[in-house]
Amino acid sequence: MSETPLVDELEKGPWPSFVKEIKKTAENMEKLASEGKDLKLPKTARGLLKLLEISYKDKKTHWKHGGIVSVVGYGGGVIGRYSDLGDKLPEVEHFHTMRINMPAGWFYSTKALRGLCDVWEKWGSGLTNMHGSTGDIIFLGTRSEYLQPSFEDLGKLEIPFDLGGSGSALRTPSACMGPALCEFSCYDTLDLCYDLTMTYQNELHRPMYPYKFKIKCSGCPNDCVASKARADFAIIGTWKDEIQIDDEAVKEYAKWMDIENEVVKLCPTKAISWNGKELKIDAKNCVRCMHCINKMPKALKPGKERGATILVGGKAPVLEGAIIGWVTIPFIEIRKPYDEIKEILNATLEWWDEEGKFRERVGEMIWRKGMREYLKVIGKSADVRIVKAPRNNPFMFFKKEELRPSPFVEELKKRGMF
Amino acid sequence: MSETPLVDELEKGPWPSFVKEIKKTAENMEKLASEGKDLKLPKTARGLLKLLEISYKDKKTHWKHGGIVSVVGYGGGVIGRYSDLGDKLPEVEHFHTMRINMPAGWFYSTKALRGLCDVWEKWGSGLTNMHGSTGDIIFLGTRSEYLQPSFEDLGKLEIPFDLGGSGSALRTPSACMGPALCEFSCYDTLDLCYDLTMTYQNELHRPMYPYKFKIKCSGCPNDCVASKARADFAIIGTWKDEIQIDDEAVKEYAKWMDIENEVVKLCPTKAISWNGKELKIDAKNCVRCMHCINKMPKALKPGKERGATILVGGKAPVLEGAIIGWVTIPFIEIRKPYDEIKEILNATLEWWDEEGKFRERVGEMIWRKGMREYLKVIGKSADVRIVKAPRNNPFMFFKKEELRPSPFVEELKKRGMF
Amino acid sequence: MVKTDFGPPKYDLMLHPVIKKNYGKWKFHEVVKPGVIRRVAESGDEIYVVRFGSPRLLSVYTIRELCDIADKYSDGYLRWTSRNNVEFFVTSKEKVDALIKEVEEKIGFPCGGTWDAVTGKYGLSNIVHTQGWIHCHTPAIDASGIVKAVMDELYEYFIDHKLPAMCRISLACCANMCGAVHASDIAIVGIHRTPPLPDDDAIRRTCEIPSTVAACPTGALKPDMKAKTIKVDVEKCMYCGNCYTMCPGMPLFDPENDGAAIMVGGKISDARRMPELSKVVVPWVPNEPPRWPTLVKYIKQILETWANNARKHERLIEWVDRIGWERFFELTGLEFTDHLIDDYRITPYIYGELRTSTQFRW
Amino acid sequence: MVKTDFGPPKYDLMLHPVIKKNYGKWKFHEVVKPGVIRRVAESGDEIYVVRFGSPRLLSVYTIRELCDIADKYSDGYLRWTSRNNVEFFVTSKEKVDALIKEVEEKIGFPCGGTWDAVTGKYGLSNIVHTQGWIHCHTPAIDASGIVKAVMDELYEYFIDHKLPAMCRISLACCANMCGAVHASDIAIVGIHRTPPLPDDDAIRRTCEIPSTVAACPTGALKPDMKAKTIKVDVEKCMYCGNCYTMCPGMPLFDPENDGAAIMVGGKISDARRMPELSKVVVPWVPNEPPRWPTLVKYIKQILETWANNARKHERLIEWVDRIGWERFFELTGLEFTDHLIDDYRITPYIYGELRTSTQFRW
Ligand code: SRM
Ligand code: SRM
Ligand code: SRM
Ligand code: SRM
Ligand code: SF4
Ligand code: SF4
Ligand code: SF4
Ligand code: SF4
Ligand code: SF4
Ligand code: SF4
Ligand code: SF4
Ligand code: SF4
Repeated sequence: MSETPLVDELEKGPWPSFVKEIKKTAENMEKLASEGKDLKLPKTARGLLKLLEISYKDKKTHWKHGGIVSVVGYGGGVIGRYSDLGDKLPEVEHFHTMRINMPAGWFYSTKALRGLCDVWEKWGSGLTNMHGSTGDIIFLGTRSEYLQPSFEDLGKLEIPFDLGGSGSALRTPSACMGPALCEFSCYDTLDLCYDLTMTYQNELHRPMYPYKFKIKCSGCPNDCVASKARADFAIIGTWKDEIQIDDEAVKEYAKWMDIENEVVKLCPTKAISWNGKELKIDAKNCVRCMHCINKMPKALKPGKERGATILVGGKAPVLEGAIIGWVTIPFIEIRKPYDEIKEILNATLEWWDEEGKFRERVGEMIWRKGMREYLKVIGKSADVRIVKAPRNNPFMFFKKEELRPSPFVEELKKRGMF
Repeated sequence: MSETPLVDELEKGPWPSFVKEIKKTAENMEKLASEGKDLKLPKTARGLLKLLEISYKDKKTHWKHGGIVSVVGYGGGVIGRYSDLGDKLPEVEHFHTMRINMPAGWFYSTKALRGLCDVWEKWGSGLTNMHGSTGDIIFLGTRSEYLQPSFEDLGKLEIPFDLGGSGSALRTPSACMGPALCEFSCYDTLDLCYDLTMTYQNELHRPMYPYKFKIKCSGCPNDCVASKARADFAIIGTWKDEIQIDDEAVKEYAKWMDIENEVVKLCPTKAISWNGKELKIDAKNCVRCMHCINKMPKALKPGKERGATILVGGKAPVLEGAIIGWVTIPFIEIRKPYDEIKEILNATLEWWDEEGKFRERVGEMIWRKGMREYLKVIGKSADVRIVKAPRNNPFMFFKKEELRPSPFVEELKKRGMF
Repeated sequence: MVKTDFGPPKYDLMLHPVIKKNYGKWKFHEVVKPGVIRRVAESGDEIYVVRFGSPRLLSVYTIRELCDIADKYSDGYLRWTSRNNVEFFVTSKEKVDALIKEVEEKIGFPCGGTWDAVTGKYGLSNIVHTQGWIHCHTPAIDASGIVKAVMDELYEYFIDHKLPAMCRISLACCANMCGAVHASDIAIVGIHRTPPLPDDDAIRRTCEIPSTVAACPTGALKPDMKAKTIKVDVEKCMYCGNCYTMCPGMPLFDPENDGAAIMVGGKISDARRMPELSKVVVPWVPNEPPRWPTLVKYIKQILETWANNARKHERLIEWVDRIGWERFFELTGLEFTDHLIDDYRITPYIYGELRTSTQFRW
Repeated sequence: MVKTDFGPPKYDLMLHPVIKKNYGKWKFHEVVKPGVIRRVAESGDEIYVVRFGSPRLLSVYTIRELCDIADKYSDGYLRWTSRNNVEFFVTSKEKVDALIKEVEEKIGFPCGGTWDAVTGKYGLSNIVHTQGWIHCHTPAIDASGIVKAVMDELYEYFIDHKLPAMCRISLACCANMCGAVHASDIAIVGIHRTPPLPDDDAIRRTCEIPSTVAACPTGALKPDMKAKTIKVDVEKCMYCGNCYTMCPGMPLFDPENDGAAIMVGGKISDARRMPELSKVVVPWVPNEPPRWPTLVKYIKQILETWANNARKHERLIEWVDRIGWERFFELTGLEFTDHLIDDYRITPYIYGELRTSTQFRW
């Protein structure tokens, strides 16, 4: 009988099985090791399977809190992990993860991938996640002593790979495929992502902040990297002028598409009209939601005056509840060398670094200090586009400079209060 | 030249002038007093005018914080008010207000009104507000020593009047005109309002609670007493079955009304359809917003299974922000002797009385303690109708009884934590 | 012994006989003309309800005059509405115009303030308001004076049905919002703009320091135990006046800096759209007694911009739902300043007010 | 010295020549069939992007096999999508089917996971998920196992375009929500249901007491200074595990009471409706390894109820917007329990979630 009857159940069924992946790794590595290949951890994949079986029986994790492990010169990029079954299953006593910074857009050459595989076959469990939720390549499971050589070997590859972020650091930025494949992309997501990643290598590798900080780049409001919900700093492509319409192509669609019900009626602001012959879009009322463009990619495309909207503060619910990022900059041009966006990023990071509380995400801090203060920090003035609606209470602050001179103000000054 | 040039400006213009009212009072009272009529405060109205002129010049109030003044046996119903110009304008040194409980729906016989006028002409400034924002008759301005006799005279009227509420008490309940005049009324607002007022006389007259508590009765969701926004306990008439349609009357409207655009398209749930001949309402999707009924009062009326929705917590923004009341009981029958509604009210008041913090409105307390606890207090179970949407976070509490037995739970018990 | 707790007179003593007879049995109503509503009962009885504006602050002498008129035309009965208008009940159509004439001439109250949902033509009603300098100790503005000035300017809308939908205007003279401005189509609210200047002496004499300190929603107050007074962190103060409510030793009145904020877009009825809280659109207008011209101008501007642009039955917030706040500011010519961005952390609607979408208009 | 901070390889090294040539110059795309997207450039060049599901947890041996296939069909290039699917780039249509055959046969990854907005026919994509018992120390549920069980059941939706609109399913094994379940159409989130049982010894050895105490969002923790440990007020604890994140001495794992909550209605894109957070609709489902039948049943039930009732392009929350949460619970057969009423005071959306209107459906 199998040693792992419970997890074996997950080999069944049509969907690709992660259990098969683990077994395949175990089998290959055991075999190659027995053939004399220099693999440091040929038993680890098998060990994981056994540990998992125990978890499946016990209905709980068998991983302990991680200790601090890393590679020389880095403060992050590795998640330390030890098993509480270390004595029983020494193969997985250590099971640290390395986060490897993926190429922007998750595009790979096979050469690059093979290099990665070689390193992890040698120094690790041979198991990966392609990819982690933040976007990194995840190398699952190695021992403390192999972290440094893994890292060094990664750096020596013909196409070298560096670590990604972890801990209270800037995290690995990610980007949708953007201009590489998508006709909707309003700016070069891959280049911006790459450039920011390179600019902030230090912030990425050496945790120095109150908490984590994530940047994601989506080429249009469809937001295919889910930046609104998952990034402290979401850069989402958009445009300012009219949607470009190809009338001929519209006519093609009209031959079979129910434009009235599937496009016109679904426009959130009723900015489109279709009289059976011509499609008209009222640019002043279009909120660039993408729906009509999504429906008719051959006929419609984003306008020509392109750039991005920046939303700040997106995050999961720990501690003060989930936040979908808040629009802070309705429109910004995205142009190499990206100075403007970097200035905003720098101002944001500096402010948060200085005034953020321990484990306070930037969104929570904006909530605590007020959006108004944040706008000041990034040097932007108020814009109605950053709110869904104006405030519902009259509890406003006024700056001293905004007050009229008066005896009362004089008295406040005299008393040292102003 | 006039003594009060600034306020005199407000005699001009087409809208009725409160300044004229004050002057008229002053003139009448001065005259009557000079004719020997027994008026205690014939100079007060004039004094108010002078004080107001000074406020208009100074651009600030000249009323000080009120002291505690009342009538024997009552803890509220009077707002004490003193002027900071008492030495200059002794006529308004005291300027206390009495809140007189109006009849439900603000219906009056002239006999009742004349009685009120007589009392206030004699003991007060002769000025009133018809009515205060909570609904009371406001007797503006008298001296401490005349409070008791005013009250006693009110009680001796052929149609006697009692004080309303003030301070941390139940406040004067109010009601829309309801069945007295309105065909939309889904329950007897006047009778419920009157009955509750009588039931809670003690709570109304003797502040005993953490803060104020307001009850308002509207006969239908049009909410003509603004109960959703202004009452801690809003009782709003509604129905459960189908809207009653008179097809003939619909046809009459159809002769001139644009039913498609003005009714069908404005239905929030698109529950109505009109094919040019017949109006159909999909009862399962009608959310009883009243729009179609409002538009066609001759053709449509509320269903037959009538009752009320109760919303709890409505209030102004002090301290934790304004609240529009929250649905806590989607439907309740409103039947004499109103036992069910009183049970709910009693449970609410008792809970809030016991656990409310100083100056914490019941809505704020529900927010602090959770709607779930409040539902338990009033003995109601959860209903999806009390939320706009389910919670957006998984931070739920589970009762001990909901847990499965387990060694962990045993251990918690053993350690005295459970 | 003096009788107590006998409560208000029972409503049924106060009802016109036709109303009493047809209580709960009204069939429909019909707006005959601005200010006049015909109500027909199942019994076939009918009654004309005739509405008049009032300044709310009434002299007992005026009330007696109203009674005289009610005795003459209305069988000795009358009522006030929930927005401080006076209503008479006339059983025969012929008497309506005479009644109107008599009220207008003798008392000077205009007939109007109604609306007709059926035809989608709405009058402007009275402004719900509060005490202001007439009676209260915390106001940042007057109440009655501003209301008078605004209603003079908007008079034509009261006496006629010229608006596309209901529009409720309210005023409260301080952030306590006794006028329930927190849910009105257009609202004026008095605000202070300076922190309290502690009057140490008054504090010692009249205040309970801990409860005053606790009353500050933003935590701007600290007890100064030694000096037995209270210290204000002016950076945290947003001038709500709550400390002054608790303690007279915390005055924050500054005639030059008190004034009004304007809010719009509140709604209470459930008709079509769910209720909504009002939103601040003008952070501050100075006190300009006796007629507050700047404030009046803003209110008129907002009302008329809405009225000229809204569709039938589209209340202010419904209009904004359709056109967007971007367009609201553009059309009204108001400026969106950073004051209007919610930063009151205690009110949890803040999340709801910030935009979590790239959807907006240029 | 070892080289550091050199960053990821530059993306342009990783692009298929046709992609590089037409970078930023794509004209349109067209979904040929489930899993296959034809992309046409302004230059006239075209490329077929062929997508396959993956378990995310991949063996280096599988990756090498994928590379072999990419070398053969895809000129040595491939990519992963933001939802962990693998994509190959084929320049001639003829090779598409052979590629699919080879991937399915050799690797066992199904072709699919795409959607076609143009025709309004949507496939189900992969489930974004997290570590679970494979690697993390705080999970309340496994991740990969549940995903496998659910995807087996929903397989037909992956390989075909049978859904009316986009539907994103995610899983996170604890409330930290690494899987971003807080904004997904359907989401599974691991939750604990018991308070932490302080391990005094571990606390003393490994924890910083003040920061652990401060980490509790509900203030359920108090330092016990004398005993150098932490006390839990179990009434206040809602089992978020945040204290355990800070301190290993605060374990709260109970195999019998850990489990999953189900959330629905989240949305990220701005298409049509603004983004929305997910809402809890099933408070707890027990852990039932290895195949979590109850949980799988619920997910399928929700997905299919939506799919059978929604209109074209109507994502789950848009469907609920139209039919109401009342109807959602009725149609899915789920029970609305009091757990689903928001009472997390710290997240200010609570006001937004409670109903402030008499508008609701029976
Ligand atoms: C590996 C990964 C999950 C995965 O399987 O993919 C992951 C794993 C962990 N996350 Fe995460 N998070 C991962 C992406 C995310 C995301 C998604 C994203 O980045 O787009 C989120 C939601 C977005 C966000 O940041 O808010 C996320 C929100 C969290 C949180 C809650 C943060 C919050 O403010 O709400 C925590 C808690 C914490 O930091 O203490 C957390 C903590 C953790 C820790 C470090 C556990 C802990 O308590 O210290 C997990 C280590 C697991 C392990 O053993 O490997 N992780 N985490 C993801 C990173 C892989 C990568 O680098 O690509
Ligand atoms: C008399 C009064 C009730 C009372 O007991 O005093 C009243 C009476 C009527 N209201 Fe009202 N409403 C009265 C205050 C209100 C209020 C409260 C307030 O303003 O503070 C509201 C809620 C305001 C809000 O939503 O902000 C209110 C929202 C409505 C609505 C909803 C309109 C909408 O589109 O939102 C209707 C229906 C309609 O007009 O379509 C309505 C309809 C009516 C009808 C037509 C009901 C009926 O069948 O008789 C009444 C005649 C109105 C007319 O003038 O033509 N009544 N009505 C109140 C008159 C106040 C005044 O003098 O102007
Ligand atoms: C007289 C009246 C205004 C008017 O001119 O009509 C009034 C006057 C005062 N209100 Fe009010 N409130 C009046 C109706 C309201 C309403 C409207 C309502 O009841 O429908 C509200 C908003 C609804 C609500 O209760 O939330 C209201 C919300 C407040 C608040 C804020 C309460 C909150 O929780 O946000 C305060 C502050 C306080 O209690 O300390 C307040 C406090 C006050 C005080 C007692 C001033 C104070 O700080 O102690 C005012 C006394 C003024 C005076 O000198 O006469 N008043 N107050 C209204 C009562 C007349 C009556 O009995 O009919
Ligand atoms: C490949 C990928 C981008 C990437 O860089 O990896 C991608 C690619 C495309 N997305 Fe996406 N989206 C991708 C993740 C997303 C995400 C992020 C996520 O799921 O976490 C979203 C936001 C999800 C959300 O809102 O919750 C996303 C929301 C959309 C939408 C909006 C749909 C809607 O109605 O809300 C569109 C437009 C549409 O389909 O109408 C879109 C459209 C598209 C188009 C048609 C864009 C284009 O012109 O090529 C792409 C082909 C889709 C297809 O399969 O037919 N993409 N797309 C991602 C594929 C993930 C996968 O394997 O399934
Ligand atoms: S976010 Fe926009 S540009 Fe980027 S892949 Fe999605 S649809 Fe294309
Ligand atoms: S992009 Fe959206 S808002 Fe703009 S016209 Fe198209 S559907 Fe309407
Ligand atoms: S709330 Fe309804 S029942 Fe009461 S007066 Fe208004 S419309 Fe009539
Ligand atoms: S009452 Fe409102 S929801 Fe119901 S059918 Fe009429 S308009 Fe529609
Ligand atoms: S709003 Fe403020 S100032 Fe005006 S009456 Fe009420 S408490 Fe007094
Ligand atoms: S005015 Fe308000 S915010 Fe300022 S100190 Fe007083 S209570 Fe605090
Ligand atoms: S969701 Fe929780 S348990 Fe799962 S990987 Fe993230 S931190 Fe670990
Ligand atoms: S599990 Fe969460 S709520 Fe409970 S004590 Fe720990 S941090 Fe506090």
